[in-house]
Amino acid sequence: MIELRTSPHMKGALSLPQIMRHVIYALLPICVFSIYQFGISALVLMTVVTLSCVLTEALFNYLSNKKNSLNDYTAIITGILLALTLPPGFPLWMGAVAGFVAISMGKTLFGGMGFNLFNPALLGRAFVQAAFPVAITSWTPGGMADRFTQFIPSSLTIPFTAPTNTVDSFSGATPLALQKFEATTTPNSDLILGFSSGSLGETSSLLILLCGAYLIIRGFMGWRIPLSIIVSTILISGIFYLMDNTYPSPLFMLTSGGLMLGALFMATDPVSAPVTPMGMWLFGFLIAAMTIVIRLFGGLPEGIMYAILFANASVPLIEAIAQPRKFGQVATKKSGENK
Amino acid sequence: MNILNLFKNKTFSHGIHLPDKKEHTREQSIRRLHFAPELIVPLSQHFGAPAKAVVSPGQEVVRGQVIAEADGFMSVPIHAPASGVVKEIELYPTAKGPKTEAIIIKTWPGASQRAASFEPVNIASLSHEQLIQAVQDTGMVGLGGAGFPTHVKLSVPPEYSIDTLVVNGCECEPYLTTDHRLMLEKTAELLQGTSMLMNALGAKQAIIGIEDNKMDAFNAIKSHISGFEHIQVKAVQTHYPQGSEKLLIKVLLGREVPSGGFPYQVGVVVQNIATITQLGELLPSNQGLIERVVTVTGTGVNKPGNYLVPLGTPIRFLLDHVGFSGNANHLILGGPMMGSTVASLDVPITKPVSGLLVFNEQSVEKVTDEIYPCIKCARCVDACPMHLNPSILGQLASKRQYEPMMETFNLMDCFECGCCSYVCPSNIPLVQYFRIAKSVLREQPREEA
Amino acid sequence: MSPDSVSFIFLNAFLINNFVLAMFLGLCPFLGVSGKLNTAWSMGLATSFVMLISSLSAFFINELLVYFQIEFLRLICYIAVIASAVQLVEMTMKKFSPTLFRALGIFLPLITTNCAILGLALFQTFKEYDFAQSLAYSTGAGAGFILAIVLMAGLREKLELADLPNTSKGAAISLMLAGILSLIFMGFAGLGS
Amino acid sequence: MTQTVKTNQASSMSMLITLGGVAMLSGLLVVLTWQLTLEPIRENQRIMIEKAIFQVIPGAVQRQSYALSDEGLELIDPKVKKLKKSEMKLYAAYDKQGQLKGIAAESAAQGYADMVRLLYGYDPQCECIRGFSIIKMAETPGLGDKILVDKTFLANFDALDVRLSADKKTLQNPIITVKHGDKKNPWEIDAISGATITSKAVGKAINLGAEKLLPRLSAHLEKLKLMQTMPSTQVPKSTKEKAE
Amino acid sequence: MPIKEDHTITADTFLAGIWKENPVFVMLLGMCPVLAVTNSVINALAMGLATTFVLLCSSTLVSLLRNVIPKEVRIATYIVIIATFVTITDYVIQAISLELYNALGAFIQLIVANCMILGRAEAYASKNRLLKTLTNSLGMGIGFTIALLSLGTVRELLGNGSLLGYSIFGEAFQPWVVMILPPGGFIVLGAWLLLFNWIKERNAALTLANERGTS
Amino acid sequence: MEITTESINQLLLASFFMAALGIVLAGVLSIANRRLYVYEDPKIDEVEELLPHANCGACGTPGCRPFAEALVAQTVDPGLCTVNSKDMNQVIADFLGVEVSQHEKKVARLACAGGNHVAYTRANYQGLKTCRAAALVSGGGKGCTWACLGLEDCGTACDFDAISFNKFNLPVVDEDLCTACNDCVVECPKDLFSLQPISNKLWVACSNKDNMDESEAHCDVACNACTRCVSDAPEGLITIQNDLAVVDYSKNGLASKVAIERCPTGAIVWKDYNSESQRGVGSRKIVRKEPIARVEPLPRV
Ligand SMILES: Cc1cc2nc3c(=O)[nH]c(=O)nc-3n(C[C@H](O)[C@H](O)[C@H](O)COP(=O)(O)O)c2cc1C
Ligand SMILES: Cc1cc2nc3c(=O)[nH]c(=O)nc-3n(C[C@H](O)[C@H](O)[C@H](O)COP(=O)(O)O)c2cc1C
Ligand SMILES: Cc1cc2nc3c(=O)[nH]c(=O)nc-3n(C[C@H](O)[C@H](O)[C@H](O)COP(=O)(O)O)c2cc1C
Ligand SMILES: Cc1cc2nc3c(=O)[nH]c(=O)nc-3n(C[C@H](O)[C@H](O)[C@H](O)CO)c2cc1C
Ligand code: SF4
Ligand code: SF4
Ligand code: SF4
Ligand code: SF4
Ligand code: FES
Repeated sequence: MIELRTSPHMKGALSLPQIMRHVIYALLPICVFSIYQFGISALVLMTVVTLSCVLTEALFNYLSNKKNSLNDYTAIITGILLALTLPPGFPLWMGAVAGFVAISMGKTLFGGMGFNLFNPALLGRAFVQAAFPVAITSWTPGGMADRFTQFIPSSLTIPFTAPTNTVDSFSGATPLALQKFEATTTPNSDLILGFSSGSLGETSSLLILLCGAYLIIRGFMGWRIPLSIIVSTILISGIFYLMDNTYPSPLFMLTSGGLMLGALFMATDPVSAPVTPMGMWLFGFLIAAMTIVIRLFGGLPEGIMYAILFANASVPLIEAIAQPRKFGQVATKKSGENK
Repeated sequence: MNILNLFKNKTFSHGIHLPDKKEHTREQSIRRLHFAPELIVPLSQHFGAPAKAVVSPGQEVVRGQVIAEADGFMSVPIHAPASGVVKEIELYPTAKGPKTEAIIIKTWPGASQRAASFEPVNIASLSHEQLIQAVQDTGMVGLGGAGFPTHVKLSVPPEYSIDTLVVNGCECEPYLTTDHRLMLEKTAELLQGTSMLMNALGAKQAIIGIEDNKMDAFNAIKSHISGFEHIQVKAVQTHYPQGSEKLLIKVLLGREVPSGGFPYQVGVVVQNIATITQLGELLPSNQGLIERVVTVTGTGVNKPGNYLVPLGTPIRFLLDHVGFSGNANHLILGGPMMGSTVASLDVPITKPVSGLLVFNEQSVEKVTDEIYPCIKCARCVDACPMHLNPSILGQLASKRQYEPMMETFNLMDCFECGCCSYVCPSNIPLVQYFRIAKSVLREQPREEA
Repeated sequence: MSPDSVSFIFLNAFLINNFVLAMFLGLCPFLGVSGKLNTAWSMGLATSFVMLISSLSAFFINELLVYFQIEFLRLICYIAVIASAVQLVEMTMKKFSPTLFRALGIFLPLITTNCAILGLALFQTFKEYDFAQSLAYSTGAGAGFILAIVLMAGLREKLELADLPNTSKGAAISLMLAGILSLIFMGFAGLGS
Repeated sequence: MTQTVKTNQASSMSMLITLGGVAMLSGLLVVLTWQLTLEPIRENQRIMIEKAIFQVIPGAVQRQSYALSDEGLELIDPKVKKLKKSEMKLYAAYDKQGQLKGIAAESAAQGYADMVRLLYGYDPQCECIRGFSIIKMAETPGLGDKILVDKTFLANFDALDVRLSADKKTLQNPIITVKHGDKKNPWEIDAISGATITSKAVGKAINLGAEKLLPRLSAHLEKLKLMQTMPSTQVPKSTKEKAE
Repeated sequence: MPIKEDHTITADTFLAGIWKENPVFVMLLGMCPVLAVTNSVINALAMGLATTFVLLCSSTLVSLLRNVIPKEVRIATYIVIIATFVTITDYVIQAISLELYNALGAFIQLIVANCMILGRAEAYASKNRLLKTLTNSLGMGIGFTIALLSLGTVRELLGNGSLLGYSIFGEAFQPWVVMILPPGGFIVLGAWLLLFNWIKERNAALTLANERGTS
Repeated sequence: MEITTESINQLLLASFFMAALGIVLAGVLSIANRRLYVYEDPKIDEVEELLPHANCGACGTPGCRPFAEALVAQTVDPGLCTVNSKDMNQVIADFLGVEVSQHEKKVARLACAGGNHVAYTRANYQGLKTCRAAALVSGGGKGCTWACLGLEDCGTACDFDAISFNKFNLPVVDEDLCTACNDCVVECPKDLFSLQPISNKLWVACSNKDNMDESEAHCDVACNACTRCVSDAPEGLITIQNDLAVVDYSKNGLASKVAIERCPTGAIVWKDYNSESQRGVGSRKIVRKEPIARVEPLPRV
């Protein structure tokens, strides 16, 4: 029988699962580097968090009789990205809690994929950061000799108990904490290549940049938000640096902490970002500005997570003022002249 | 957005790049299709009031004879596409859906087709009003797709003056090659029609805009153009929907037609290649529009090509002629981006139809893929040539919040080009949503009144 | 930044210890009137205006009470005076600026019984703020209220386009949203220390 | 509140009477309650303050309140007297024999979440801080509130050096908080790792208080050596004070 | 109302406040104290009792005076009455325990602005006889207290590992600090509401299925 | 506690202060009251309380509040509210001291019987599952261009759950629940619904304007304009317009079942309130009991 369809009768090649699949591909090198640096603890933490996300998604699908939504791969992305923002020795059970919260409170609550107002991975992290502030600020240095044979002790903490024998967290202080609390600067080369301590996936800015560039070039991800964040960061921290060079340099700002990971993989989560070009520029600027304010004047060494979440919350307001200028909007004057 | 665009021909911002798929018919010169045993001539083939039939069942008609006359200014007459006898005037299905009145003509066998004789007119001697009347008498409507009566377009409100006639040779939709062939084969008529219309409009110049995937047509016109001082051809980048008049004007002249307004407001009239070529042929000889070139292509036909089809030919006949492979089940009148599917093979070819695409099972792209929620990826926002926000429009439409769509998000500026649906990775049928919304919104004032 | 400085007091009430999201004040209007961005904005404006008024009246009433050494009547006097002050404002507004009244006036009676207003007055007294500090405190609190309610309203408006599961419809989602916002505002902690 | 009213509006008089009457009634009730609860509340407050004072000054069992101002040191009854802006309140604490054991005063600094308000105990003998107790704070439980329980952190206050400089105008070494494990000098506070900010707030508060208090106090120390008593009755009636 | 006043007291008069019209879970009134002081069970209990006390006293007075108070000064009078009892409560709590008083902070005084109490005064006490008002207010107060407790229990248990100050999970338990922080308040209440919604949904689905099954 | 002059003084001071405050505030309020005096009939609130708050507009006013105002002004009568129960309307009438007039109940009725067991589909519509969308795509695929598409727009529009769909995808109106709010009439893109007084029992359940063969080619129950009903019914009650039988309800009194008996397709029916419509004995039997298979459109998103 003849089929009746509505135009257009052609379809672009990109599909949602395909985009998501490629995001996972782009994350893999970062995961591999992280495992290289932090050893089996990293591998197991990533597995546990991702599994927790996927199982939570499946559980809620089951509870609400929804059709299977695992095949869009977003739960896996959430899991991987969430894991990449956690410190290497983070107790596994807390990782599982983070995954559960990310999917349940960050996603299912709002109706699932596409409707979440906040970046689920970051919401999961924000929750565990508030719930277990000590564990999430205990950093383990990378490159330890026995990392492939032994777990970081705190990883294996028994569920619902506190990690007991934390490694002296000082040896693993992040570049940002060192900068903020000790006024010690980490060499730029370490920051760029990733030989510093920090969350699983945030250490190597260069690698993150390359993986993000792959997504942008293949058209799986927009370029405005990352660019806006990077440019705004350079500008704002540049101004501070020029005023008083005890403030960290723009390069340090850019390459330390989670800024790169946030700019390329988390602020770009399409669902929780604005859709309009102008909105994206504002969004990026807001993230950069808030990150720098928290880093320089706040109580915490790092601010990118809160900055992105705050920007997520502001998206409706941003979009209210940043709708695109429709075609033919100003031309009315011209026609007047023509009369 | 692409940096490479800097080195290419000019284009507008946003829009999309489509595979052009024109290779099957590009090289096929126009062939004449013979007459179907029965022609179905709907009285409404154009934008505006339907024509009024002036023949009655049983009456014999001669090819080219007026069989329905214009019902007011916003209407055009209809001419008999073939000699024969009027069988009936009854409701008949059309591509749009609702049945409309159509004159059914039983044609005489091909050999005895005889044309009504016409006296040539001297265009130059006509006054402006007479010229408009003459254009209306040809029954000419926009052949580019909208079917807007050409003479109405030519009667520009007196407060505006036209300086430029833009000839739309973009043919930006994939698969279609009618305009391309016409430019190659009827270059002289095209240029003649252009200068005629320039005179009619009092335009100082005319620009023929051609997408740069048709450089042979560009060169052909270039080589004929010497006699016509004020006509220029310009190549524009192949970029969908370059052929939309607002965007073409923007690219060629840098003028932006105001939202909700018409090209004449910025001193421009846009006509399609086919319209002008036909007019160039018909007007001097005082004839009516009775046939048009249609691209028939797609995976479902054996002999794709460009056919000169008498208006009113049922699709079934056309398909039989070009040989259509059995399981073709997807027929589109027009291009793949904006054309509409037909529900029945009895639907006739009418004036605005520029193509018939026939596909067999699922060979058209997988449109029925699973629909995901909008992920706000902004691809549609970057694609929309009208700079709307299809993402939010789509979300509002899915919640049936039509008023804000119109009031806050300019729904009415959407010309349904389909770019947004094309790029949406979530497969959201955005354009369909917008059509529903527009149809609801259009009904509303009527209800309140 | 000195904790007593006017700018820190403002920042503190605005972000760090946001009245709604960290101090739990004014939740009823925050949850009740945050359905639409436009109304939320008006409500926010009206509330911060009333905050200013009540902070001022509380400041002077307190001087009076201290003078008579009857501070124990503070609560009663505050609430009664604030309530009437608001009503007076409402009346004046209606008489002299009907447009302003239409935009803000309808919210005024609602705001009287809102604990952010009373809380502001009480806290500024407990903290022994002087006039300038009270002013900074009340504007900061007002700005913080506007920020919170406008963010909330934007999010809730956006949620109207989401396929909310039935379970999370209604007040539950609003509270979770407030929780998330509050979680986010924790990022401001320690600012300026 | 009263947009919709019945046609039969109440007379203004009845409104005045009702509201006035109810208000008067409530004034009466409140004043009675206040008078009835005054004593127990004062007692509660006294117990609380003394608990804090004795905690920060080891060995103390009695105390006396003073107001320190440019005019000098004045014995006060803290329950009655309102301090002026220029006056600082301090508590002198004594052992059973009435020998001065130390001096306690309040101070505050911005912590992680909000102000950290604390009472610190100064020992004039060793010119050092002997301890502190928190009056009010909102630091993160489990993190910021480690300052109350962390043994190494509390060890900082066994004898935190607040020696005055030669000219008795400032501290010789301002108290600073250093990162965990870096303490080298007796005037440094070894921070709790993970709660550096709160630790710093404690240091800042003590430094702030000591800087303000000690230089002014040094002239009057002698006066405090022995416990004094109020010239009037131990616990004067508030109303009497007011009559002055 | 054209419909006659109804003076009969039914079980529902009392029970309404506890479940069907629970001020917190259903009517979302007086949210500020609910969230602010429920970081421990004892605070929650104290707040619940204090609010109930104020509610009872003020409803009594309002109900008694209901025919005397002119409509125009109604709200002002109610506020003054409520504020009186709140002040009294405030001082009594100070006299009982300063620690408790400090923990509850200004929220005792903010009971004045608790919309629930004014709402009850306006909607119920001013229209009904004393006994009925008292019954209803008691129900409301208990409902309010139950809600506070249900929040306080979860928050203290998870956030501190204890109940009423007694350690439940033992030393090694890792407290979920967020629960006693502001976000925890919102989230726990939200979670309770989600749970109730879910149960309601499921019951509705079950009854529907049953009806389908039988018919 | 001892009673001293101080405590008495304090007592007096506090009481007077409060009394003064109370009086000042009451004064302010009473002035405010004078200024803000706006008369609004309290009856309006009370009547509104008694209305169902459906704001459906079936009564002809924009919503329940305006209706209440109109009721109090006695410009309309309570019976116009079709959502409220009769008893409740009586309560309102008693309260206002007026009579409830008897308005004849109207219900929505569908001028189509072409379920997908009798009406043929010539093309598969694949797109959003809404009638309006389908109607925009070449009319939606049913052979008869006037036919009900069965994609449930009317059911979604009805706020009262009065419309359900039978297994042949045809809307069925529960006439008890229908309040004649007009929503479905407005919603249907094929304009198949209209509001009919329940005394209009003779009903043409077809909208096909094709002539004889053409109409029967697409639907087994189409009106094929055979004119039998016209001749069987009293003069002028039924006419054929555009190849479709039309009942002139101004002559409704003449209607009887006779008109339907010889209808060959059963397009004209007899519809009693709350019961299935009856087809004439002469109409052809509908043999098919299962819907003709069709491809499901996309889900209604
Ligand atoms: C309601 C309406 C009125 C129009 N009026 C004019 C007109 O007065 N002058 C004119 O040049 N074109 C007029 N147009 C034609 C449009 O400008 C345009 O050429 C036509 O709709 C076909 O364009 P399209 O194929 O891009 O849709 C009108 C079109 C519509 C729909
Ligand atoms: C999205 C879109 C694409 C269009 N593409 C073409 C095209 O490729 N070629 C063309 O001649 N007209 C195209 N049109 C129609 C033109 O806008 C315009 O109506 C036409 O050129 C006017 O000429 P006509 O009246 O002679 O048809 C398009 C319209 C739209 C809305
Ligand atoms: C939820 C949360 C609560 C925190 N609470 C405190 C706190 O109460 N006191 C504090 O000093 N830092 C607090 N912090 C700050 C971090 O622990 C900060 O990294 C730390 O104080 C500085 O690191 P360091 O002490 O290891 O150098 C908190 C952080 C988070 C995320
Ligand atoms: C470029 C890109 C970035 C993404 N970043 C995130 C992320 O930071 N966190 C996350 O949970 N999901 C991320 N996703 C996956 C997906 O968008 C996300 O799970 C949705 O928010 C779920 O509705 C990303 C997807 C893409 C395409
Ligand atoms: S169909 Fe409309 S909204 Fe979509 S891209 Fe085209 S103009 Fe924009
Ligand atoms: S392209 Fe589709 S998924 Fe992306 S924003 Fe637009 S509508 Fe949403
Ligand atoms: S009656 Fe109309 S709206 Fe209802 S299902 Fe049929 S076509 Fe759709
Ligand atoms: S929508 Fe139609 S069926 Fe439903 S109540 Fe209104 S008129 Fe009746
Ligand atoms: S209880 Fe705080 S505003 Fe209602």
